[in-house]
Amino acid sequence: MDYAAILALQICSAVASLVLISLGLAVIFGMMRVINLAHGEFLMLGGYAAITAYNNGVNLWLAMLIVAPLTVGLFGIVVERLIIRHLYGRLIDTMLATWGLSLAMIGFVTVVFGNTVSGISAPLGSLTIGAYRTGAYEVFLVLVAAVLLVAGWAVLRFTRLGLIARGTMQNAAMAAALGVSPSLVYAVTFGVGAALSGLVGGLLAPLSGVVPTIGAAYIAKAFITVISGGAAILSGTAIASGLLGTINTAMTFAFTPVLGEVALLAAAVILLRILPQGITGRFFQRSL
Amino acid sequence: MPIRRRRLLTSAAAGLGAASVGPFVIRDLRAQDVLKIAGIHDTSGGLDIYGKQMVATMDLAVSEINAKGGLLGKQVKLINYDPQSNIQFYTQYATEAATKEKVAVVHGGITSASREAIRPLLKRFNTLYFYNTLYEGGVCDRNIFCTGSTPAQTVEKLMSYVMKKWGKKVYTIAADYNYGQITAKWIKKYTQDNGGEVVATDFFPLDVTDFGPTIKKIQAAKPDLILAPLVGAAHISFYRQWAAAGMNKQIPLASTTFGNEVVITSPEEHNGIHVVFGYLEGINTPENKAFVETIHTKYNIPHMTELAAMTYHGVHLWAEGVRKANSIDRMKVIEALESGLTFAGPAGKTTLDAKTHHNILDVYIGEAKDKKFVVLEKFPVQTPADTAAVCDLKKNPNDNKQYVIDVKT
Amino acid sequence: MTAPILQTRGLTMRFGGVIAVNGVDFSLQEAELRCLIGPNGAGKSTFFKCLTGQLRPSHGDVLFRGHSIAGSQSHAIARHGVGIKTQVPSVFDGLSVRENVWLAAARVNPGRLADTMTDAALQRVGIGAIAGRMVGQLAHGQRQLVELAMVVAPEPDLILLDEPAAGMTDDEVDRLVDLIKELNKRHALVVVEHDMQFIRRVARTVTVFHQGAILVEGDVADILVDARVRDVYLGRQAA
Amino acid sequence: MSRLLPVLGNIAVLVAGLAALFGLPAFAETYVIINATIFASFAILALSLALIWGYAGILCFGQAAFFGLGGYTYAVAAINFGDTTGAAALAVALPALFAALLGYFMFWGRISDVYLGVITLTVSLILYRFVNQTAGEQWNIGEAPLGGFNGIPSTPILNWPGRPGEQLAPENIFSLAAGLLILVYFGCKALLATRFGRVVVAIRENEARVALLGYDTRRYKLAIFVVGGAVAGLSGLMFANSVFVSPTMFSLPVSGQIIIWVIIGGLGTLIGPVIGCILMQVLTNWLGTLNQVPGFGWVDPNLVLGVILMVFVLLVPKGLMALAADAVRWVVRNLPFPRRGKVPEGRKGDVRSASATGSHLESVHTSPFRRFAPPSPSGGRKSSA
Repeated sequence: MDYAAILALQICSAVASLVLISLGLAVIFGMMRVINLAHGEFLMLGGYAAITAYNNGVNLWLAMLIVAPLTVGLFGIVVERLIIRHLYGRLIDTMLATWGLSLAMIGFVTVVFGNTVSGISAPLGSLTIGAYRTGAYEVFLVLVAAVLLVAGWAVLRFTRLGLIARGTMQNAAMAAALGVSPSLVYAVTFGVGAALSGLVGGLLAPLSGVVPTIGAAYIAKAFITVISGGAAILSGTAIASGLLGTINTAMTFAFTPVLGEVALLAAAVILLRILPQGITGRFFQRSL
Repeated sequence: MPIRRRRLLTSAAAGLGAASVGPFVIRDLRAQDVLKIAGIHDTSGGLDIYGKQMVATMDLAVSEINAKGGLLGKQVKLINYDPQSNIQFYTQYATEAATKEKVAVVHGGITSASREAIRPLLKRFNTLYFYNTLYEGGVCDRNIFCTGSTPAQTVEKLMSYVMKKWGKKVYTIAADYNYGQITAKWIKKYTQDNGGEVVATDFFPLDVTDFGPTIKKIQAAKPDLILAPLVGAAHISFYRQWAAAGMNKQIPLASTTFGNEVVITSPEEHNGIHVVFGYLEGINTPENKAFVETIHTKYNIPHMTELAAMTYHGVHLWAEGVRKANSIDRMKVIEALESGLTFAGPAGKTTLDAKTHHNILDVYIGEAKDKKFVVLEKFPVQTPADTAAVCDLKKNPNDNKQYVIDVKT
Repeated sequence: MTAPILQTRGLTMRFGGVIAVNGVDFSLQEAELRCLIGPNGAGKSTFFKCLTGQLRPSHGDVLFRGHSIAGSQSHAIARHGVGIKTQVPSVFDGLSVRENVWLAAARVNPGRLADTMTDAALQRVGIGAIAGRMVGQLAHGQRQLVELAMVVAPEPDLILLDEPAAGMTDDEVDRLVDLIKELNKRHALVVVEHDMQFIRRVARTVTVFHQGAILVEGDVADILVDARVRDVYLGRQAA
Repeated sequence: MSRLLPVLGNIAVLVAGLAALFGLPAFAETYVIINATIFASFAILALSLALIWGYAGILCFGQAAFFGLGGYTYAVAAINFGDTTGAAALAVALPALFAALLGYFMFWGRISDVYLGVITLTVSLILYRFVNQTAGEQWNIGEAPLGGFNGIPSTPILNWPGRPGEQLAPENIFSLAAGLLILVYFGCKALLATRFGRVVVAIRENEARVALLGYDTRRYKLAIFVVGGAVAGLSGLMFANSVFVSPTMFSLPVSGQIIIWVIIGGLGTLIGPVIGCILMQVLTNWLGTLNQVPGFGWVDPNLVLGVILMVFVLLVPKGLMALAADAVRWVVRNLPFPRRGKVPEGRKGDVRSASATGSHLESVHTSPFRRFAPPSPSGGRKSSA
């Protein structure tokens, strides 16, 4: 019984982790049809921002929840102005340019911080479930993923900002019709996507630590999850994460971590073959 | 200046790939008066955390040698190459060092893969090679000297120490590559030798960062202790997640690889982890204290591992060989090094073993405490028994391969 | 009466809740020339796409010489001898005019014969003078002619032309009318067009589409004075 | 003149190639030859992507899969067979077969654009993950251990056909690699000049139209994809002979670096990616020795590569070849002496897109004028009406 509970928790945790690492990428892809291959480095930057702030005496929660998203969000807006802006409509070119950005960020952070930075310990201590112990912080991250999804849905559904965003998702010209310049929408979107990545990067720092190359561990999974999910930002990411995360955890428990990883990748390939536009490209087309 | 211009012309004429080196390296024009040696260490890319400290200790060793008047009346000039954690560049730089710079010796290589990339090349080009990293053992080749520790030297001592202290049920989580696979076998062997049992062994590719499922599997297995030969930046997540689950207070942990991780993790995460190495910064000798002080301050390296210390020992051992041979001729130096040369330095007394070309060294069991290692016990003069079981270069001087040591369990 | 070259039975194309083509029964005789008219959004282009395999019909059947081709791949349908000029010229912008037409000719004719066919098609459409130009740099009307030459080159049995006259100069339209008449001697044609002048010059029988279904079908003279047609199409356009 | 240009270009490439082929082994030092061998094997890899991306419009994000497969097939087969000739043939055949399976899976599923990129990327990651965890003994194939992360350091060097044990010297390996590079280059040129090649280019331009003309585009895409896979396998074989095989051959950075070469050299050309590849190799090689120059120790290779990639995508999207062509044209136009007959104004554009590399089929098809086009899910470098 305890084991079943811990297994369920582990699946939730795996799904939440996919949701978290994909969300920033999904926002940018869903709204702008831009694949940001520097996404992993945005997460990395969030981690560095949180740790640097913390090491300089900022409260840990403040560092993770405020400093990290703010830093990366602003950085995202700068990137949008300097690079992305010139490449709209050229999906492959944006991928290449942001990939160049990702290399440059790795190099730059290595030069500034070196490859060694002291991490932060995970706060909140541990939880006991029957005979098992697990990090309370892990549970906290599951909650954060859920809150982000619900909040995202509420914003898109009920606010004027959400209306503009939904309009842009359907048709870029719609934003103009609503009296907002598409260029502003894109800048804000990219900023929000980047800020989300920064937030997640900050939140993950206590668990995975930060090194300049940590982004590589995230980008492929995030990329695959977002594309498998399809164009709908929230439901696409949630469904794809749910599916892939469950497969990964089940295979990891049953066999080995490698097999779990391979099963995740293979599932994504088969999924894309069956649904070439991603899950929400076929089903739930009207969802958010 | 004329020399340099001619160089430029020849390389331009060579066409393809000519610009790859050449004019940008500032060369000492009195080429006849220096004795060139090369270091190939990754100072960028994923392994730079190790490469940088190895470059620092190598530089220190060379400058010490030069301060005492150099070798054979010449100053030693160190040429550093950065293969950027990319095997392909090892091949290119090793060839360049051997055939273009005609160096007397190459020190370098961090992973076993990088060593095996350049070992055959350097043998073909008759250039002596020192590999200063702890590794899985088994290399048998008269052209190479391996100064790092191997599992038989370290795991035996560690297992008997920690099993006496903590219990008989062992759970192993190892990096999924040669070193991890072989070390896991040694762990199993010595666990059984000490009357215990390995309840499970899990292997993790070097880029795994999520250890959640494993931590739960470990709890289900209820071992007395964990042995963790994990490697690299991604695997550090294990120690964080282990501590976050509060497990570090429940089940004790020992490792053969937890080195620089002590700087990156926090004391709450790493206090109490037991390690075993051929060198620890906490070694309490005057030589070591001075050595640590210099590296920390002059080279700005926050923490050194066995790799850095053995690189320092390796360069000095080679220098001893050159002094004894009174030549940089490769065979003469090899014969001198085979005569049981020793170097006493920060890691204690190290002696090159003629049969295996591996290092006979002192082994230290330590405990991580507040970003440092405290030495718990020292085991002097450990011989490379694993490699010795498969390799005898006295008998078979033409041997040239890495044996996979068959560990009987 | 001989068997029709093209026949559809209850052809229906549904996009989500929108029905673009609704139960169309259409029939075309060998060597017939048919004009298709109807207001924007009447489903003409969707109808063409269903015929050529660019869309898989939701219901119904398409018969080419009695042989069902509904749901076949585009290339398979083309191999039966169906050529189409699409509404927006679908050409190879990065290639020269000659290469564009050659690719069409080379599908059915090997080697030198393809070159001869290419020259013939270029002459026939009257674009021999610009054979070396890159298609991406041509005016809209010229691009239409390039695509027309591509359709003509392999000599298909059934030719579908979707708004062929759009963007053409008067001279070009004159040549197009002649070409269509000449083609009709040997091929069956279906022409979609908005330009009523043009329809009057080429059409005999006209089919009117409205809201995805056939509204009325008949002789051009009758259709153009039909009150219903005026209401849905001409009337609306006038308004 | 316009007919003469491509011929002159081909002759120039051939002369440069042959000069390297025969000149280097005779005059250069060993390290130059070894480097050049690696460059040549990578240049073959660059050609494989130049062909399928630049001409067929198939953006494969996992070209490294075929590269690695070629290398591993060769190493495993050579260790088991003793003689390397059959192993070399397998090293080309197996990646081609794998490309055929993968291509069938993708093209018959009508997968294109970014989705195709994700699938190829994922497949290469699966192979990478798999090979990376083969350190255990259960993964020995016959005599050959797959070796996991460490790869197969004892990869045998090619021997003379039929004479096992008589290994080729480094100079021979270089000659072979350079010879194959020249062969593959002109092979690709010839292939593109055939009907098959023209149809493939037409598919890049407008796949729907090609289908409406009656060509089964899936077969053509599959065929060119298989050719690309075989060429990448060949490159893996030569790389295995100049370094050795390890899982990094399958890795994302390798796939990515091929894309960088093609972008920098020029998409839609063959010579561009070869030059881009060699330039980037020389550059990264040089960066590794930089730390010896005082004051340059802080230069991080990643930083430099990243900035270069961004600059090219933003400012030189057509690549170096087009840039060079523009430069040459500028010089010609501004020559002080009068020319016979001026280029008529109306034909200028014609010259622009056609002469980047000298042939119509080689025209570069990226448009720098689409900067503010609205986002579209397909987008990319393919034109859409």
